[in-house]
Amino acid sequence: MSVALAAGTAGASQLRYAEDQTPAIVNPLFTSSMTETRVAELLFQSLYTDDHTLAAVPQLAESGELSADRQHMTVRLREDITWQDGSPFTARDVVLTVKAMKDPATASTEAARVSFIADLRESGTSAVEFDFVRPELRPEDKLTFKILPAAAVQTLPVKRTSPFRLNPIGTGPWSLSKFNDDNSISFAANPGYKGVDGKDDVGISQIVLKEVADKNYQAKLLLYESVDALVRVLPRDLAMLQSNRKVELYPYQTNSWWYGGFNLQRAPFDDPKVRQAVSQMLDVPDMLAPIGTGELITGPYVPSSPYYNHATKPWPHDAAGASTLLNAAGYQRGSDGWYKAGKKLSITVSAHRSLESAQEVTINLQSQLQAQGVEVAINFLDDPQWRQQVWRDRNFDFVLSQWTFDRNEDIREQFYSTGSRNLTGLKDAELDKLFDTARSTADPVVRKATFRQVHQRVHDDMPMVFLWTLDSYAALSTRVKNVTVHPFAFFTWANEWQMQ
Amino acid sequence: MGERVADAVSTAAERTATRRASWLTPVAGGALAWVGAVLLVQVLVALAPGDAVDTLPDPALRAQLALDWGLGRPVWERILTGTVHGITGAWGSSWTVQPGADVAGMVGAAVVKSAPVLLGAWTLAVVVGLVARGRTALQAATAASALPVLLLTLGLTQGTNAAVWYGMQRGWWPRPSFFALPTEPGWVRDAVVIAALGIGSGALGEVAARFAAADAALSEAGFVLAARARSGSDPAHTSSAVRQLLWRHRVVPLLEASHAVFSPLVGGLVIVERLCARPGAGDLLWRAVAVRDVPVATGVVVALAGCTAAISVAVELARRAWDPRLRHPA
Amino acid sequence: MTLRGRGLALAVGIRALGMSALAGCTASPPSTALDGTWIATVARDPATFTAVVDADGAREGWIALHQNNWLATGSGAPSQRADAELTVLEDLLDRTNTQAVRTLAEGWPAHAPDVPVPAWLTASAQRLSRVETAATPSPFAVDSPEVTDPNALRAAYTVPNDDPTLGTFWDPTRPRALKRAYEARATPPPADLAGALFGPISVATSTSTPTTDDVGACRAFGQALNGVIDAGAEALAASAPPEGQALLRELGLVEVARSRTLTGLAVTALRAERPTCAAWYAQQALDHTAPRSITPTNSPTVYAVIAAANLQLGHVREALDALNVLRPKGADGYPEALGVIEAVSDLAVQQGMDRNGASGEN
Amino acid sequence: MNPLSLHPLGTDAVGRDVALRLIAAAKPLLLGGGIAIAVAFTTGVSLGAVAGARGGRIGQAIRAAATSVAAIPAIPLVLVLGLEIGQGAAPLGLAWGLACAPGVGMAIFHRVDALRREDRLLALVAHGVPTWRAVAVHLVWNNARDVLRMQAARVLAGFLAMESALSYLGSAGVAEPEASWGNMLAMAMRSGDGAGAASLPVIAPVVAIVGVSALLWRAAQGPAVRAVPGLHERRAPQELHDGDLAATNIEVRNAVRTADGRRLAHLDALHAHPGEVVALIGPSGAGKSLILRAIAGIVPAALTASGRITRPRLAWVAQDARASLDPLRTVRAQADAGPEALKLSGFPAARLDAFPHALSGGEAQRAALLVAVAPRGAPPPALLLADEPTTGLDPRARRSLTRALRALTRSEAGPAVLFVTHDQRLLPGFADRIVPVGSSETPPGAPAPLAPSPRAPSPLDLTSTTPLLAASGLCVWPGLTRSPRRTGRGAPLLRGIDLHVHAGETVCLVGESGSGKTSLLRALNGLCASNGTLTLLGADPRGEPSRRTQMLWQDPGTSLDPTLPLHRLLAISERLGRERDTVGRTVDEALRKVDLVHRAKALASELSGGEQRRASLAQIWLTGARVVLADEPTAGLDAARAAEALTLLRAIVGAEGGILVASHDLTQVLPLCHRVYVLHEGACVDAFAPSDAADAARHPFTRDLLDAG
Repeated sequence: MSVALAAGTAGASQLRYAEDQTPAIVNPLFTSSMTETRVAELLFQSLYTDDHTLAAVPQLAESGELSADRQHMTVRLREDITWQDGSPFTARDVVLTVKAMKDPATASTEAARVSFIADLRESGTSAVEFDFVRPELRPEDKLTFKILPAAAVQTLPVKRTSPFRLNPIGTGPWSLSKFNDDNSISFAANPGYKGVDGKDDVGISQIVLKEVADKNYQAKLLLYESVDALVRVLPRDLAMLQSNRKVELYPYQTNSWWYGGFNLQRAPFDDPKVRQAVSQMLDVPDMLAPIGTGELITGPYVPSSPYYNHATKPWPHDAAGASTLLNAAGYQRGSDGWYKAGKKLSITVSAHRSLESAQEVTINLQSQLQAQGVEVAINFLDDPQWRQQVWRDRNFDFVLSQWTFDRNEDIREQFYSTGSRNLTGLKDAELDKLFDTARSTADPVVRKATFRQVHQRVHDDMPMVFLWTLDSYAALSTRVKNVTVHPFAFFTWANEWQMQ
Repeated sequence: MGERVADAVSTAAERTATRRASWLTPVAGGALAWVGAVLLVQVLVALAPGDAVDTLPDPALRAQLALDWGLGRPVWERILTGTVHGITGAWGSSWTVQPGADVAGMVGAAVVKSAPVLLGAWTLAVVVGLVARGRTALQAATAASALPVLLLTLGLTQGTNAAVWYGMQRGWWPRPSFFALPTEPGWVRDAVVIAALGIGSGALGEVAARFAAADAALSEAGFVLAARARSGSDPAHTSSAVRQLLWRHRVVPLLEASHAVFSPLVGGLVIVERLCARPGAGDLLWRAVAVRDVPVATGVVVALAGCTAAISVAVELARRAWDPRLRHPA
Repeated sequence: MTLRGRGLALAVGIRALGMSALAGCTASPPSTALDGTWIATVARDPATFTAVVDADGAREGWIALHQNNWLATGSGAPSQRADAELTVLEDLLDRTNTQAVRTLAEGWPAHAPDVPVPAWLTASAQRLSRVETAATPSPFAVDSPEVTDPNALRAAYTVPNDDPTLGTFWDPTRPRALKRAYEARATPPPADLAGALFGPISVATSTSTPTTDDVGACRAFGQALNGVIDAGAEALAASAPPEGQALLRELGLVEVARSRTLTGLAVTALRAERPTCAAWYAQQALDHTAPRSITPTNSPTVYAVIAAANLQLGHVREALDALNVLRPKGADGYPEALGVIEAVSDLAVQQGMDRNGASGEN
Repeated sequence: MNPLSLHPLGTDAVGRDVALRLIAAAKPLLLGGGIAIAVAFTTGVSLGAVAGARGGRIGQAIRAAATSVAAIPAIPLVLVLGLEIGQGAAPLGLAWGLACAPGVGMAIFHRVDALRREDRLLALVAHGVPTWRAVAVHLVWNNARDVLRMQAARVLAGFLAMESALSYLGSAGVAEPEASWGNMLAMAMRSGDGAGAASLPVIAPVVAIVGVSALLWRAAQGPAVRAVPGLHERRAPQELHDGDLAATNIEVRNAVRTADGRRLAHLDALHAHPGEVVALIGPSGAGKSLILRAIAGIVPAALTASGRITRPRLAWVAQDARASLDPLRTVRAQADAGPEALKLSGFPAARLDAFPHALSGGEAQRAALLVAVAPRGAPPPALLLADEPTTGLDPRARRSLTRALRALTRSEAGPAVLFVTHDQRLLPGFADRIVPVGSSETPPGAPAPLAPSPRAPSPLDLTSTTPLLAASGLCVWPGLTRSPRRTGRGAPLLRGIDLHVHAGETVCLVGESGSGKTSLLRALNGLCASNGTLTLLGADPRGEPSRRTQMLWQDPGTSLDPTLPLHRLLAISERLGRERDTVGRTVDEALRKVDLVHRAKALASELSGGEQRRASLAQIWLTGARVVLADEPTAGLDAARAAEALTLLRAIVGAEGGILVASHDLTQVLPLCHRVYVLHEGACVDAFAPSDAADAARHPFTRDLLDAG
C-alpha cells in the first residue's frame, strides 16, 4: 500500500520540538538516551530501515544475497549516495563503522547490535561481505545500526571527545547546522539526501530541538504555539491537549515499564523473604495515582506484549503477610521499626533526578514503607552520580527507574545471570536455561510460551517490584501534515512530514 | 559640645602608606586580589573531600584526565600548578560540557554574552538608586529589593505570558514576536532579566541606602553649610550652586556603590540566566556543575573573579582621578 | 472531559427528567448543523428521550447501551441495537483473526524453515476456508453446529479447543460463528428515535468523504467534521431548553455521537480497503483521557477497528495493544477475543524473531 | 469532613500537608543560615576586629585577603563548593558563610577602625583593660552590636534568596524530600493542574519567602535614613537687601525626641550694621552655634528654627576652617581671589592652586576667610557669620585672625561680622558689641558670670621629696608601639627632654599644636617608643606599664564606653583597682566623690559634658593612680570651667599624687600650676614657675605665648 506522497514544496518551514535535555554527545557510537537516538535518526542512515509496515527495506543497501548456509551475506550498496560534506558513500565507511562498534577500547554503547557479525570486508567500493556468528534467517532486520563516515571512525579507539561530535556528518535527511547558544540545536534539510524508493525531497526545511526542562511547561508551550511537537506528553496534560483542536495526539507505543529494583548482592535484600515483605507493603495503585494513568504490571513486560503472562497474579498488598515474612526472616518489630540482631532495617532508595515524576513516586514509596516500620532514606542522583553509584559501584539498596525496549523486548541483558544490564545481580540458573531455550527455538509459539514462563519465574524470583507502564503519547500541532510516528525512533519517516 | 585640637601628626606609619598614591597601587591591589581568588578556588577544589573526576562514567576519559591533571601529585603541587594555569589562562579543556573544547574560549564567549545583562542591571540599580531621593521612593526601593530574584523572575515571565495570551485569546493584539518567555530570545526577555537581576539581587536597595547615607553626611559638611548659607539669601541662586556641589560629591559614593553591588549582581546572574534560559556565564557554570565539569566550573569562577577585581581597580582609579585627597596626599 | 463516570450520571439524569414538568418549547429555535439528528430532537424535546427510554421497561438496557456494555442490554429495542453493534464487532474480530492465522501460516517457512508448520495451524487454516465456502450459513461453528444462541456459544469460548491429535489451540472460526448467530437474530433498526439514539449522526460537511487511502484527505475531512459538530453542539446548547442542556452535558451526548460517527467512518473505510484512513478515524474516535477502557465514547468496535486496520498495515504490536482491551476481565468481556489475541501474538513473535533488541533507560 | 479543615492550606501533589511542610521548610533556613552566620562571624568578625584594632600593615594584609575572597562572587563559589562537599542545607550554609565573611569583616573593620581613630581603644588599654577584652567586649560587642545585627540579617536574607532559588532549580539546593520553600514551589508549579499560579500550594511558599525576606531586609537596614531638608525641597525665598540683619525672637527647638519639642536655644533680639563686629558670647553648651545656624537658615536636620529674620547676603565660616572648604577643588576655583581680597584675608597668593587638604592650619583659616569674603560665582557677603573660628588655634594664630577680621570690617563696603566665641579674652579691642546668649538652663539675658580670678595654688617645698615621675635625656618617636624600648624608625620627634613631677605638684606642658605634647605624654605612659632614663614611682614604666599612671583625655567621652550604664562602667575600674590592692575604693564611694550618685543608672552617652568629665575622674580615682597625665583638659572651656576642672582633678589625685597637664594655651593654665615646661621645635626650651613668668630670661617663644593671651 504505497502512500501517495503529495509533492511537498520545500518552502522555509520550521518544526520546533521540545526535549527534556539537549543531547551531550551527538555520536551514534555513544548513544545512551532516547534523545540521542532521535537525533541520530535525523542525521544518519543504516543499511536497512523500516517501511510504514515496519518491515525491513533497503536504505543505504541496494540489495543483499544470503549464502546457502545463511552464514555469509554480500550486500551491494547504492552508488548515488553522498555524505553531507559531499564525499561519496563507499563500502569502507560500512566496514570501519562496524569495526569501531566492535572495538573494545572505544566501548561503544551500541556494541551489542553488531555482536551477530563475526567479520566483514569490502569487496570493491560498493559491496560488503559479512560473515555471521550463527546462521541468520533475515539478517536485513539486524543491519539497522547507523553508518558513520570513514573519517570519523578510522583511528581506533574512537574517543567521545573527538571533534566529530561538534560537526557530525551523516547521509540522513537533515544535517546539524548549528549548536545555538540558547542550548537548542538547529538541523537543516540535506539537499543531497537520497530516500527509500525514490522519496528524496525533505518536507520540512528546518528542525529545531529546544531544551525545556519542565514537562508541564512543554505542554503549555505547545498551546502557546511556541513549540510544534512534543515527544512525550505527561498523562496529566492529555485532557488539556485533547480538547484543543490545534493539537493532535499520537499514541506512542513504547514498551517501557517502571520498576523498583532490589540489590541482591548485599543485605537486607539478599533474602527473598525480605524482598517479598517489602513488595507486599507497597500499595502500587496509590503510588501511580499522583502521576497519571497507566496499567499495573506483574512482570518484566508491558501488558500488550505477546510475552506478557496474564495468568500471573500480582503480589497482594498485605501488611500482615509482610510482618509474618519479616518475622520469618529473623526481624522483630520494635517500637520504632524492625530490628534483626540489634540492627534496624533501614534502606536507601535511589532515583534518577531527570526521570519525570520520580520525586512524587519516591516520596509516596517512602511514606508507605515508613508507615509500616521500614526506615527509608531517599537519594536523588543526577546523571553522573547515577552512573557512578548505581551502575559502576552497585552502591544502592533499592533503585526506582524505568526501562524502555524496542519492539522485540529482549530482556535477556537485564535478567540473564551474566547480562550486561543485570542491575539487580539476579543469578537463577533455571531462568538462564529458559532464556537459552527461547533463543535457540525458531518456533514462535514455543518462544512465546517460554518467555511467558520467564515472566512467571522473574515474578517469583522478585529481583524487582514491577510497577506499571504509563500511557505515552506524542503531541503534534495540526500544522504538521502527513505525520506518521515511528514507535521507537520517532523521526524515521519525518522526511515525508510537511508544515502548512 | 567639646572642641578638640586636631592632632596634626597622625601615626607615622599610616602617613607613609598614603604617600604612594600613584596609579600603581590600585592596579597592583586588584591583581593581587585576583591571584588570591584563583589560589583560593584551587585550594577549595583541591582540599574539599572526594575528587570530581571519579564521578565520570567513562573509564577511558577518567584515566586520560587523571593523567592530564596529574591528580596523583601531592595536594600543594596541584594547587600551585592549578593557580599558575589559572593565572596564565591555560585553563585546560572541558571534561563533559563540550568534551575537548578549550575552556578559555568557552568562558570568554559566555562572559561576553552575560556582559550586557550585568551592565544593564548595574545601570538600573544606580539610576533608580540616584533618583530615589525622597523618603517614600527610598522605602519603595528597599522594599522592592527584598523580593528575591527567584520570585521576581518567575512573576515577570509567567505574568507576561499569561497577560499576552489573555489578550491574544480576545484578539486585542496579534501574536508578539517575543511571546512565550523565556524560550523566545529578544529584547523583552533581556529586559525581564535585567529588571529581575537589578532589583532582585538587592543591588538597588544597597545603592539607595549608600546614597542616602552619603547625602546625610554631606548635609552636615562645613562647605555645604557654607554654600547653603551663601545661597540662602539669594533664592534664584539656591538650587543650582548647591545642587552642582552635591552632584560633584555624589560621584565618590556612586563609584563605591558600583563596586559593592557588582558581586551580588554576578551572584544573581546564575539564577536569572537559568530561570530565563538565557545563555551566559551563569548558565555555563550551572551546566558545568550539573555534569561535574571541574575545569569549566573553576574557569567561570576565576573569570568572574577577574571581572570583579577589574571593576574594583577601575573604581579605585576613578576615585583617585576624582578625589584630589587621594591623588596628592598631604 | 472524562466521561468515565457517565453511567451513574445517566441514571440520575433520567430520574431527574422524569420528575420535572417538561414545558413545551414555544418559539422555533434557530437552525443548527445538528438539526435532523437524534441529538437535536433529544435536546430540543427531552420528553421524547424519556418516552423512548421508559418504553416497555427497557431502561436498564438503554443505560447499558449508553455505556457500550452490549452484553447486558437484556431484551427489547436496546438489545436489538446491541445485536447490530455486536455483528459489526464479531465481523471485525473474524477479519483480524483470519488475516493473522493466514499470515502466520504463509510466513512460517520464511521465518522458521527448519520447523515444520504445526498441525493445529494447518487445521485452523482448513477450517477457515471450509466455513467461508459453505453456501448456507447453517454450520455456525464446526464444533457445535446445532447451537445458534450467541450467549451459549460464547460461554463455551472461554477455553481453547482440546483436540486429542492437534493439542490445545484456539478455533479461528469462533468470531465468525458468533457473527452468523447475531446476523440470524438481528432485525433492521426501527427508523424512529429508538433506532438512532446513541448512534452515529450524519452531518453535512464542506469536504466530501475521501475515496483514496490518503491520510491527508482523511484528516481534512475529520477536522471539518469536528468543526461542524463543535459549532452545532455550541449552537444547540445555547438554544436548547435547560433540561435539554442538562441532558447533553450529563450524558456527553455530543461526544458519544462524535465517537460513534467516527467509528462508523472507520468501519466503512476498512471495508473499502482503506486501512490508513480507518486507523486515523479510529484514533480520533478514541477518548484519550480514558485509554484502554470501555466507556460511553470508547466502544469495543473502536478497538476492534484499530486492531484490524493496524494488522493490515503491519503494525502488529499496535493491533495487539487494542485487542488486549477486549480481553475478558472477570465475568464481562469477550472471550472470543482470546483466540484472536493468541493468533496475533504468535504473528508478532514470528515477525520480531530475527531482530536483536535495543533498550534504554528513561 | 471538609479536606481543607484537615489541611488548612491543602495538600501538595504527593498528598503532604502544605502548612506542615511550610513550617518544616524553615529548618534549612535556620540550620544553613545559622551555620552561615557562624562561619561568617567567626572568620569575618575576628579578622575584621584585628584589622580595625591594629591598623597599619597587618590591617592592610587582612583587607587584601578579604578583597580576594570578596572578588569571588558568592553563588558561583557556593556552586563550585557544592561540587565537592555535596548539597543540602549544611554544606550550603558553610559555603555561604565563607562567601559572606569578607562583607561582615569589612563592616566590622570600618566600625572598629573608626573607634580606634577616636582613641577609644587607646583609652581602654591605657586604663588597664587587656587589649583582647577591650576589642572583643567594648569595641565589638558593645559598640558594634548594631553592625552585627545588620550583617546577620543580611547574611540570612542572602542565604534565603540563594537557597530557595537553588532548591527551585533542583540540582544544587535542598533536594526532596527535605522541605524547602524553593522545592515546594517547584513541585507546586510542576504539578499545577492548569490552576497555575492561583493554587494554594503555589501561593503558600511565595508568601513565606516574601514575608521572611522582607523582615530580614528591614532588619538589615540601618536607622531610618531621613531625607535631608534643605537639600532637596525648595525653600521659601527670603527678601534680600544689603546691610542690616534684624532678627527677633529666634528660637531653636528639638522636634525629634521629645513630644513637647524642648527648646535648645533662644535669643530675643539681635541686629548688626555694616562694618560692625558683634560677638555672641555664652558658656559652652549654651546653644550659641545653633542660634548662628538658625540665622543662616542651615539648622541641623533633626531641629527646627522659628523667629522673624531679615537677612542680607551671608557668608559662613565653620569652626573647623578646613571643613568649610570644598575638598575637591583648589582654593583658586572656590574664591574670586582679587588682590584686594587676598590682602584682606592674608592668604598667600602662591598657595592659590593648592587643595584644601594640603594647606597648613593657619593657611586653611585664611583660605576659609578668603572664600567667605570673595566667593566665586556669588556676590560678596554683607554679613559674615563665624562660629568659634579661634578655637583650637594657638595664641599667635588667634591674634592674627582677629586682626584680619577687624581690618575686613573696616574696609570700604566691608561686611558686618557676627562672631560666636566662649573665650572672653578675645573681645577687648575687637568686638563693637557683645550679645550674651543664655543656655536653656540659665534664663536668657542673665549677665554672663565673669570668671573669678583663679586662685593660685600654694607653693610647695619640693627640695626634699623624690619625684614621682622623672625623665632625663628622653628622645621620643611618634606612633604607638607595643615595644616602647626599641627606638622607633626615622628622626625622633623630641630630643633631650628632662622633666620631673613631685607628689602634690601640678606641672604644665605647653607647646604649639603639633609640637609633640601628646606623643610625650604617651611616651611617659609607655605607649610610644622612647629611649633615655624614665622612672615612674621608682620603676621604668616602659617594661610592663605599671598602672600607677592614668590618662585624662581631652574629650572626656573617650574613656567612657557609651553603651554601658555608669555604675557598670565604674565597676570595671573598681576591679582594675582591686587587682592593684587599692583597699576599699568602691563604686558608690567614687560616685559620691564626684557627685554623680543620681546619674548611676544613666548610660555614659546620656551624660552631659561636665558629667562625663567627672565620670572619667571617678574612673581614675578608682584605679588609685598616683600620677595623672591630662591631655588638653581645659581646651574649649572658658576660664571658670577650666579652673573648676583642674581643682576637681587635684581633689581626686589627692596630695600625694602628681599631675602633668599638656595644653596649647599658656595664659589659661599658667595660674593653675606649680611649674611649666615649654616645648618648641622638638626640644624643651623653657622651664619656670608661674611666679617668675615675667622674668626677662624667658625664651622668646615663651614671651610670645605670654603676651598673646
